[in-house]
Amino acid sequence: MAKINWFKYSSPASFYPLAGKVVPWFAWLAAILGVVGLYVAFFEAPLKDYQQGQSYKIIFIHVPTAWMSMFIYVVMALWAAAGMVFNTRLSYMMAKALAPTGALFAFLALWTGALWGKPTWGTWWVWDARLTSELILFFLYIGFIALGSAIEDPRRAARACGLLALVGVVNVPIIYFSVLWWSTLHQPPSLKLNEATMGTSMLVGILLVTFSLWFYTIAVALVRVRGEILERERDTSWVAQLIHEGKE
Amino acid sequence: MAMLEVTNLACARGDKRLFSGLSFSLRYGSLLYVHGPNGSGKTTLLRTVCGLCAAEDGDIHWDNQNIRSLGEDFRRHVSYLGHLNGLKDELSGFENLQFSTKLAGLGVADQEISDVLARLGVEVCQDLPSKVLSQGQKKRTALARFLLHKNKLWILDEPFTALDVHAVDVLQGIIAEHVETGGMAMLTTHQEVDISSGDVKHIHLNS
Amino acid sequence: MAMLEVTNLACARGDKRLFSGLSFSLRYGSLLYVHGPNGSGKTTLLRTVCGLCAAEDGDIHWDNQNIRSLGEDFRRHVSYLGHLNGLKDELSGFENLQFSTKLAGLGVADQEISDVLARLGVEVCQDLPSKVLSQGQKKRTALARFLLHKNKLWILDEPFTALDVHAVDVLQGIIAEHVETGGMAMLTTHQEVDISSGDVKHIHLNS
Amino acid sequence: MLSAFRTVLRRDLVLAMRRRADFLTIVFFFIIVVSLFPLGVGPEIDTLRTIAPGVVWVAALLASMLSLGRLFYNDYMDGTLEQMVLAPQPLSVIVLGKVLAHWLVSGIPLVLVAPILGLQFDLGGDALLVLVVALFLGTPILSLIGAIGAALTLGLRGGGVLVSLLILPLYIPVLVFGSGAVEATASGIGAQAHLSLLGAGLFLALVFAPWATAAALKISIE
Amino acid sequence: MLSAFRTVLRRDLVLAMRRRADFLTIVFFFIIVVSLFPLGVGPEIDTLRTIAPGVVWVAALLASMLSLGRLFYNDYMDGTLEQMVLAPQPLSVIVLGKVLAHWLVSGIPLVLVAPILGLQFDLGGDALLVLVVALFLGTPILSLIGAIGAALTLGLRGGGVLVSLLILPLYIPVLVFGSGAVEATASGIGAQAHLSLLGAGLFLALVFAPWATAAALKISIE
Ligand code: HEM
Ligand SMILES: Nc1ncnc2c1ncn2[C@@H]1O[C@H](COP(=O)(O)OP(=O)(O)OP(=O)(O)O)[C@@H](O)[C@H]1O
Ligand SMILES: Nc1ncnc2c1ncn2[C@@H]1O[C@H](COP(=O)(O)OP(=O)(O)OP(=O)(O)O)[C@@H](O)[C@H]1O
Ligand SMILES: [Mg+2]
Ligand SMILES: [Mg+2]
Repeated sequence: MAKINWFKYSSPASFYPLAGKVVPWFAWLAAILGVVGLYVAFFEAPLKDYQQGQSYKIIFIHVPTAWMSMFIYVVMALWAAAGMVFNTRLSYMMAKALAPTGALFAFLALWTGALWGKPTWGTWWVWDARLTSELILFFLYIGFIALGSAIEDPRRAARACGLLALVGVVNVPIIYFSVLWWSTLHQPPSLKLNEATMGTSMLVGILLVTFSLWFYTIAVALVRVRGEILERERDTSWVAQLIHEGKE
Repeated sequence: MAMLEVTNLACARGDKRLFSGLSFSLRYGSLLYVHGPNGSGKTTLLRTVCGLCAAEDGDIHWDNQNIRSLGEDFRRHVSYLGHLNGLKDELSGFENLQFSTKLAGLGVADQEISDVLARLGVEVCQDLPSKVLSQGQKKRTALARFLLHKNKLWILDEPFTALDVHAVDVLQGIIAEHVETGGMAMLTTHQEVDISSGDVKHIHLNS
Repeated sequence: MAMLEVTNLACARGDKRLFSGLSFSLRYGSLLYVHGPNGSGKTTLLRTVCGLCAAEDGDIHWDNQNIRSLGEDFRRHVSYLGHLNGLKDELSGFENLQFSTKLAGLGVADQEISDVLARLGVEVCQDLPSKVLSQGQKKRTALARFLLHKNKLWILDEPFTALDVHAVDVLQGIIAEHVETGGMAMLTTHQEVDISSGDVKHIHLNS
Repeated sequence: MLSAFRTVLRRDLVLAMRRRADFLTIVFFFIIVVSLFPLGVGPEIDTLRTIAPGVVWVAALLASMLSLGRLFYNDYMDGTLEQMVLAPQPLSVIVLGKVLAHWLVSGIPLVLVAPILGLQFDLGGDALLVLVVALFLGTPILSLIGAIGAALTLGLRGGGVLVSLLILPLYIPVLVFGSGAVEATASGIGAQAHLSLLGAGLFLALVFAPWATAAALKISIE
Repeated sequence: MLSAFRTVLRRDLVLAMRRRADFLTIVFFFIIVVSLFPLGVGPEIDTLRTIAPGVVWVAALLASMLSLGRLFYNDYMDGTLEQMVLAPQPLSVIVLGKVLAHWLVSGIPLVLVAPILGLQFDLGGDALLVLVVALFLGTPILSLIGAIGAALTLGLRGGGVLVSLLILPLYIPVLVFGSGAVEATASGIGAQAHLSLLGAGLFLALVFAPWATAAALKISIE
């Protein structure tokens, strides 16, 4: 039963309406969780961190975006692998649709981190292992997007990007550990991540925002995939019918 | 018994569907002309048959097996010449052919290569680097590969362009001989040629 | 009164002398066929006449002045099509032609470009990037330039390759018309064509 | 003449927009090369601050050289260069149009991201300002000189590497004055002299480079 | 299979000899990039000694990336790649032959000139030895990974820069361990661990890269 459904919905024609139906749900979930999460962040969490002042509230954006940026890359590679194994067009579209959001989160993590670094560390940037590997992750996303947009034929673009995502995901842990090691050999003496223990309300806030971003990602990816499906299948009968019915 | 069997083939470039529902089969000793105006998808069809392009839909079988799953065992039987000649500029025609036969795992004597080059009227490329050859001389050298590999299925995309009148005659003779001795050939051309040996078929795209 | 006057021309590629002592002249309303087997130096001759290659010896005069010293004033009158089409892959055929006419300093209306494209049967390239066109469609788009620039001297190196039968007819008509209305053309081809309007001359290289 | 210049400039900008990825990639290349250094050299901020101007400039040199290698290449391969040489317009004007278009889409973005990279290396405000001004004066020189190299190596195999061999030595004065300007500010001497020299260099390059490039193109196309 | 490997290897070596200039230029590129640094950074020998391993490695990365960008390009343009894909041999074996040939003519020379460059930066004898060993283990990894990038970007405009965007981030572990090895020796820790990691990396790359490259080539050629 489940198997039949899987293959049914992996065809663009039946995926398109399904995605259309679920997108609003994910969007609403994202919005609600986001509002609640930020409420917790700004009104429930301890008003002042004695060492850092108000600036520490950046954590509620910083940590979720950093987590999501790493998580999305893995999901992207999984979709690419599924595309290679099952040869479904939809998988490649999903991988491609996730990349811009991943890049956005990686950028936000870098940016909020830098904003936060100035008041706490007194500098925008240090060449610390975690920071550096986040930067490299951002480059990997950009590479993925650049390759996709440099290839005109959509089929070829999808497969090339899929392969790149797989190669990248093998390398991400290698990069992570190499950089970790590199930095511990030359740990900068004065600057260290401030390891303040988190209160529960903080943790709740961070988790809420993370889930909100998660649903946001799903919603946005589905919208992108829908657009892509329409563009690629615009000559097929079901799209023609869709337009005819005035649903779009 | 058909060797090459194409069923219900559909090809697209970008988002344009070029043809669909194309079926034909080729057996030993037959020749297939692919006709069609500019842009009708002849090149695309030829590349798809030899496995360089992916089809949108449909199957291509060789000896009742899918060519994708056959892989090397299919490629072993095919020679293809497209719009590019496949010659390295820095190597002489002779060296190019040496490389190509070795890569195919064939042991071909140097003398045989020289003979084929002479038959095609390009002795000149025995020493000259391919780079400085004229268009027609390059094409002839590329065609020499077909005579050396002795594969079953020849796929030729506009092989007569750039050839002078004499060379066109020679090539027609070569193709006719190949088909008569039990080979198969698929070709496109906009020029008037007539090779009528063997079992001749025609496909018209976009007609 | 000869417009283009070639005297005692000698050309070489690498260390091979292709031809020497070649003299001919072209006047208004005349057509020159350059014949010769593959590798006889036809392409080299055409490129030398339009100034892309340097001659080994001899002079090329336009209106009694050396084309080297004329420079732009000679180039203003020449259209050349070689083995390359001169189209930017990313631009549509239409945009390519717009660019090329503007660069020549001509003010050509968009409508005129569309008309010419339609006449050559490549309306399709109005929007598609040139990259995805088939060989024949690219060639046609490149030929549209000749109709838009309206230059005196047309130099065409194997313009009929890659064209389908219909397009070959159209192009023959276009060249004939150009010559009849007082233009000049120089062309090479290995295909059988017959354009017999105006004053037709032949040159045989290597014969 | 002016119209030929404008036509070429517009065409190249349109093409750049069509293949936006190309030009964004140059900027990212610049960013990545700069970021490689801390990984190779180690994270001590004092060392990094010292080498920052040199690193940024070397990266700019490499980015400019890499992207210039293909300035005429595509036009050469598809035959449009042949057509431009045959056009009834001075070739040097056409060249200038192409170089300007190239600098607008690939040089300017480098100038704009440089301050962010400088921040990562902990450069001070004054030094950052001088870095930007020096890059603004220096990158067009790189484009103009690079065009000569690109024209000379056109159609040669392995052109990419050969071009670097030809033009990197010519880039050296730009490198010396450009990074010198930043270092001079950092050590409180003032960058006036270095910047004026860069300005003079720009003027010279503007006058001679298009002409030399046009000559090189004519040779390469034969 | 072995014969296909040998045939390709021999062909590429012959081609490299015919266009010797290409490969000499890679070495010169490497030398020039390394020599630019003292010009950009200033002549203090202590700074220079600290940054030497990093600079040499970054230059090796760039040289390898530059030359790899065109590993398949010529074969693609003249149609020989098409013929290789159609050959009745596993494509990954052909790829391995090409990569090995490339490393022999462009990687080995880098390894050989590196000590001379290291001397210019006043590196000690031990450090020089480790530098050579690390380059010997590291440059083939660079070639293998770079081949994937080259195959993916084949025939794309602006490929030269795009390829760098794709593969430079993947090169980072090699850079970190490679320059780390030299620094570790310089600071007396011993380079054993770094070198073993490079060796392991080489093994991994040998197993996976040819396969990924072959897949990428098939995609690109369509
Ligand atoms: C540009 C600068 C920065 C970048 C790129 C960055 C990157 C990251 C990344 C990738 C993570 C997730 C790591 C993981 O879960 O393993 C993270 C988590 C975190 N970051 Fe940052 N960061 C930056 C600056 C800062 C600053 C300035 C602070 C505070 C002083 C900070 C505090 C934290 C905290 C508290 C976490 C959560 C730690 C945990 O979950 O274990 N970050 N950051
Ligand atoms: N991305 C795309 N979008 C739309 N159409 C495309 C795209 N790519 C290719 N095409 C079209 O596909 C066709 C390619 O056909 P192909 O090259 O197989 O033609 P052909 O029959 O070999 O023509 P010729 O005789 O001119 O060589 C052309 O009509 C081209 O315009
Ligand atoms: N470096 C060189 N050394 C020796 N011969 C050379 C060299 N460069 C070119 N040639 C020869 O010069 C001739 C080039 O001729 P060209 O390209 O003008 O021929 P063509 O008449 O246009 O031929 P085709 O009909 O095949 O297009 C060829 O015979 C080629 O072998
Ligand atoms: Mg075709
Ligand atoms: Mg010719």
